[in-house]
Amino acid sequence: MLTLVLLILPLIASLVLLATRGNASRSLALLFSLVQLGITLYVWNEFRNTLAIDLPSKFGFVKDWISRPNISFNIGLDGISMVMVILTNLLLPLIILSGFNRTIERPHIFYSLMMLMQSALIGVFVSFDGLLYYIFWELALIPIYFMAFNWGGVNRKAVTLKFFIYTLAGSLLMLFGFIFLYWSNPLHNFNWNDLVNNHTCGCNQTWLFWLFFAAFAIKIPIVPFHTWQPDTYKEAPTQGTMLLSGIMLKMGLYSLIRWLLPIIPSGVMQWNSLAIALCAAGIVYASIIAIMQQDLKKLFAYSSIAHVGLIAAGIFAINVQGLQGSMVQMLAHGINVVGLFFCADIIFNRTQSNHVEGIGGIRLVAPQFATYFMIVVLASVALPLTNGFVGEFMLLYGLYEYNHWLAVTGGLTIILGAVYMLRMYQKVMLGESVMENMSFPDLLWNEKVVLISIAVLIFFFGLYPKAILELSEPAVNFIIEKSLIK
Amino acid sequence: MTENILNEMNLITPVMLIPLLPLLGFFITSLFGKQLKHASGWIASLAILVPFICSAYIFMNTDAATSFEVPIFDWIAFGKFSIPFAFLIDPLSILMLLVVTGIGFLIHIYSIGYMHHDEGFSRFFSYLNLFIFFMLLLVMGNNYLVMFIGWEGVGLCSYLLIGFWFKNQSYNDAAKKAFIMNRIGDLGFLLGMFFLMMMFGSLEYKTIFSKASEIPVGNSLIVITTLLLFVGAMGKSAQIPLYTWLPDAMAGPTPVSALIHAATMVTAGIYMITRSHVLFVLAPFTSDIILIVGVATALFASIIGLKQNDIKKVLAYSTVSQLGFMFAALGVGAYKTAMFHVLTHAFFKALLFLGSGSVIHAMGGEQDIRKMGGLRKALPITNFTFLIGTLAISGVPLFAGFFSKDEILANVFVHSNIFFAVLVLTSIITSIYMFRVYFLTFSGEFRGTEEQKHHLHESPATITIPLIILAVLSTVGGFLGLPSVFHATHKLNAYLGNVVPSLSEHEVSHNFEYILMGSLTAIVAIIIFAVFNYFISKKNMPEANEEEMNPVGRFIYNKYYVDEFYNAVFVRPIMLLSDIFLVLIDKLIIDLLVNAVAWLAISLGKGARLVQTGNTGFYVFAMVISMIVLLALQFII
Amino acid sequence: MQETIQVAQNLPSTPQTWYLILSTILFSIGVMGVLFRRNAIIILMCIELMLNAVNLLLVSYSSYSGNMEGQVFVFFVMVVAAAEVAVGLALLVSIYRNIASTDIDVLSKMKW
Amino acid sequence: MKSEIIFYLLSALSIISALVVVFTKNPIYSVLSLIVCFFSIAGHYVMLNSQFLAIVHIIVYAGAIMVLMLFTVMLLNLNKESEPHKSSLIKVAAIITGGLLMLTILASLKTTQLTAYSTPADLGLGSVQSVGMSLFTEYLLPFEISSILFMSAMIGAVVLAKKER
Repeated sequence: MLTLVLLILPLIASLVLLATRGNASRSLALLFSLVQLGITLYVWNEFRNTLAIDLPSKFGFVKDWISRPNISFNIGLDGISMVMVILTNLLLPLIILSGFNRTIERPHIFYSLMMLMQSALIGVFVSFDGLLYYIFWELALIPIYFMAFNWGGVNRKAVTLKFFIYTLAGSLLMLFGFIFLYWSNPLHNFNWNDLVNNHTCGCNQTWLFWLFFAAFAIKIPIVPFHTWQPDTYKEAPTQGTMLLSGIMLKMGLYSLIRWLLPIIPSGVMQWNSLAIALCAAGIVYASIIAIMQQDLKKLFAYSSIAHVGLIAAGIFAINVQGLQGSMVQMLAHGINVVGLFFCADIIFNRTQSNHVEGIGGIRLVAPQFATYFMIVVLASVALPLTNGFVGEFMLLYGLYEYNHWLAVTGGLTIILGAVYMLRMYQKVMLGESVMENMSFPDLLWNEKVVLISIAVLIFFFGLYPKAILELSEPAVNFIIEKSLIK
Repeated sequence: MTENILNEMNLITPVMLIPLLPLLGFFITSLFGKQLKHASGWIASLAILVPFICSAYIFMNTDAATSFEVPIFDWIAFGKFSIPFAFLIDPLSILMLLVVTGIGFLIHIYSIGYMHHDEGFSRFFSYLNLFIFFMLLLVMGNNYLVMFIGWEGVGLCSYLLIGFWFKNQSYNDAAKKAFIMNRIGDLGFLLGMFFLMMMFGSLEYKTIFSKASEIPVGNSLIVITTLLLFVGAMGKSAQIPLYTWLPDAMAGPTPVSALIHAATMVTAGIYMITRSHVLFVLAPFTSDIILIVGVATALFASIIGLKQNDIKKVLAYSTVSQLGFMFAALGVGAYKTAMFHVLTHAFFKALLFLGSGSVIHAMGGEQDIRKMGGLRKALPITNFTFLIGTLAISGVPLFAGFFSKDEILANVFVHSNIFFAVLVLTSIITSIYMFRVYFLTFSGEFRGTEEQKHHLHESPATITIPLIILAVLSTVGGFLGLPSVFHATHKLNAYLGNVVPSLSEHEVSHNFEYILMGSLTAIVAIIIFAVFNYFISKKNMPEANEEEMNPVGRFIYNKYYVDEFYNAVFVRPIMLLSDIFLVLIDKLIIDLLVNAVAWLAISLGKGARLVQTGNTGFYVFAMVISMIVLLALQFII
Repeated sequence: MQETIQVAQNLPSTPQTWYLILSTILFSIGVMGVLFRRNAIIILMCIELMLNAVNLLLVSYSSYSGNMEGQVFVFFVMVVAAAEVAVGLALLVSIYRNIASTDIDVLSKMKW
Repeated sequence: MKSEIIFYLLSALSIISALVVVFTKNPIYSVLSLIVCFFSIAGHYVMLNSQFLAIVHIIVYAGAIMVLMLFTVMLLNLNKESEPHKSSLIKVAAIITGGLLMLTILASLKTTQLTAYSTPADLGLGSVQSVGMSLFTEYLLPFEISSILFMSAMIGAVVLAKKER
């Protein structure tokens, strides 16, 4: 039932918000998201105190929905879902708060869409029925499309269309995959447990893998499926970008763990070396592009590609450290990337520019901002004691166990990451300002709250990754056990 | 036994205080820097003094056999791995604690005077405290990952402090370069840790070292592991090929150069290898590599030092060169000797840097030794202490550097004559450039502007007192490790004996020792005279600009063009690659493919559009024919 | 052709197959007319013809199976046909007013 | 036998008149022959014991629809001269297509399951009474809804045919 509450509350919020106007919308949205966060923390606590065997009865909620084809409304929580739900509900108040002190036209619709998005995202993370999951997966696309389309930048129309079609094409392949699984499953349903326990024959898994992989690879995105991303991140409104990069692309990574590894294990066994190679190449590729990027948001987009490439590679290594590392790193990356895009937004808000070469010297006038920006940058270059390090360390070790050379390739990210991040920080924040008469007021109250929260989260999860690791360990072990069965 | 345990229990509080106070100092000075103003300097110093006292207390209450762990909390646990956040206290870490907090405290005091007029006063001290915190983690950790936290953390502080004056983009470039070069080493370290985890299933020193005894000497995995760890050490301790960041790092304020880039951080690599000597002993091949790299670095860096005119640059290359000495010692298995040199080097190099800082302070920021001269009169204390430092680094008997360097030379001699010869040559070059600096700075006529001359003054007590203390230490520090020829106990070796047992340290004959000491002393004496004669009596000056140099001189002056080489081979290609990737692959190939799909859909639509003629008759025909076909289908199928 | 048994007097003894054939022929003639002619009114008439062919079939089935529903259905078809003709002719009149023609080939605006 | 002859006659009449509708060039003739066709179909209805439907058919089709058609033809002053012609190729194609359609439908109908009775059953189904009973009980709702359809068609026709503005 608790899971259902988590799923429904944002939906109610979304409807309620439609009735509000002006500043009330965002305050209400913040309130709702905080309530949701509170419930999440309560659930987290309950979850920790529940034995693994009691999880389905305590957090599961199953109801028959459609009899032919056999689709049930089957939601539940396991460790992996719990982490993703925490990520979603932790970030959303921050994302909403980051919009305070900014003018957003028609805020009631904007925030309503955001809440709808939250509901859909949680739906993706808690669904244990394949088609239900698919419905939420697609539902999540709709609000973000409208957000990008109506509140985006100059070039938004072409870019959002590209984004939409790109991701939709991927999902369609996944739908075919699900339909095939439905028929090959002797019980003829989409139930996750049944799909996990009734693998379709290896010959089919060979090509089924690619149907699912394509859908997830586009969403994550893994090079070479990534070209929608930098443009979309640049054109979407900042909060949309935060949602996209912070939470939505985690959908792809989460789905790799939930719907690819245990369901198509021999397909994964067959192709995962190729997938990892693709990810590892993508890490280096995206990092190198990021070095010369001139647009702040695009730079962060490419850095994000590199980071999630590492996460995906760690997942495909299919070992405890890789998967556990991916759990930590998904959370860490979500927090860090929201911080980065928020910093880019603060800069844009004051200078009307996101061009790396054209700013400079901000640290002179806004030392507080500079400090927080530095913390976020350090977290994203994986400095120890920040959240970025733990995940990256474990992922690289997972990758290393799979193949030493791939770990070296993936490890280049810690060098290249430092190169592009520090270059960016130096050009934007340090030195003398190149803009004339730049007025750059230091942080406003909401910005301060958001950045302090992010900094606290960065150090909390850097010092105490066990909070996440102990949540997901049993579920991860179960996935690995199922994935390695022939 | 019970007494011992009781003792350890009593020590836990000071052990906890040691890293905690600098961290607290960091928070206080960074959060309340504006309100505290100059008080933050004293608070920060206090935050180091107390840990120093704690370290001393621990030192007093333990003996050479001490080795205990202080667990703090469980940090990372996954699968069968569990990496705790815990401290290890044994003679090696106590020694490093004393060095870090002791010299750190002196440099904090010094900085109060040196940074007095800087607007970033509090910020400076907060960074310094943070640095000390990370450095303490580095030396106190009981496993490689905690060491790695400190390892990266000091790299961060180094970055922050090199780029302390962030308005100047060339300083920021230097900071960035230092961080990135360190990161290259860190990747090696990280991979080395992965090998350790795979081989031993743990990162704790205790487990690894006890299990390592089962591994045969020369095991290829151990060789790879130690090589990777050495790559990490290379980055941090500025060895060829990753040394170029250290001279550039002199962009930071001088106390930073003294603390980070001479006394503490750069010796982290030596500490790490000494700490893991159990592994390195198992990998003779790695040891040979370390020896070669160390000797080569020592020689090449000292030659560059001959031609530099920036007082801090000379000291920087001298640091690189001295680090090379230490690595040479590590390479021949003389780990304790390397630690001995770390200790004495920390004293005299910190002294030299602080002395140069005092000079720069007096000269109003001027760092070019060609524009100094005759400062002896204006800066008597600085002059005297700097002279002691110079004597110590040159290896004049009775000064600290003499004993440690002599020990290294003797150890290398046992191992290989050629490397011994090179190191002797290096040590001669060292004395040449050091006295060159000393004479050009303090002797002869003043060559600066009138304004500077008017401004010349001895530095305040906060600066001179640390200088005096360090001078004393540079003088007597060597007596900690008297060689056996003097029939005294080698106190340091005895102290470290339990952590780093003597493995391959062969004793050289006493006769050889006498010859070595005697001849080196004689050579140094000759050099002092020759350099004095050349620069002061004959008033020869270093060339004013590059054009006047001969080709060899120019080659050396430009540091063998290594920076340019790296730029051409690594930096530019990556930038080019970045553009190629973006423009060619991302925009052209991938987007072309994506657009090709879109184009296909559009052209299909264009084709299908032709069917839509608008002619009703045609539509009806189409409809009827389709009906016929549908009806006919049942006969076909 | 087999002689059928008469159930009641004065009732047609024609086999139902004939009605099938007849209505098919009528329907096809209607279709042919739609294809053949360009005058919209004639086409409308041909459509009526097709509807009647279907009606005939329905009535025949209704009669031969003794089921009421076919006839009711025919009744509703007539309703629809009447409405269709009324609206269709009104459309034609207004089109004629605009282009002075009822030629459907002239009305080819609905295309790309 | 008598009924067979009547069937043949009526069928011939309806087919011929239908063909005239299609092939005559004068729209007036088309209309008139369609009326003839409808009358013959009404005859078929009588043959099938559906007297009520036959009457309604005549009233609706011959009485209302065809008069409407005739009015329109006359109103628009359509005659043989103004009649548009298709090219002969299309005419041939139309005839062939129509023939093909007939063939395929007939072929499909060959497999149809015929009804239980081999002759039309006279159960009084076609009487006014039984149709009325059926319409006003079982099919009351559709019947009433059809009146709404009529009304909307009427309004639509008036709106469309009205002069603009």
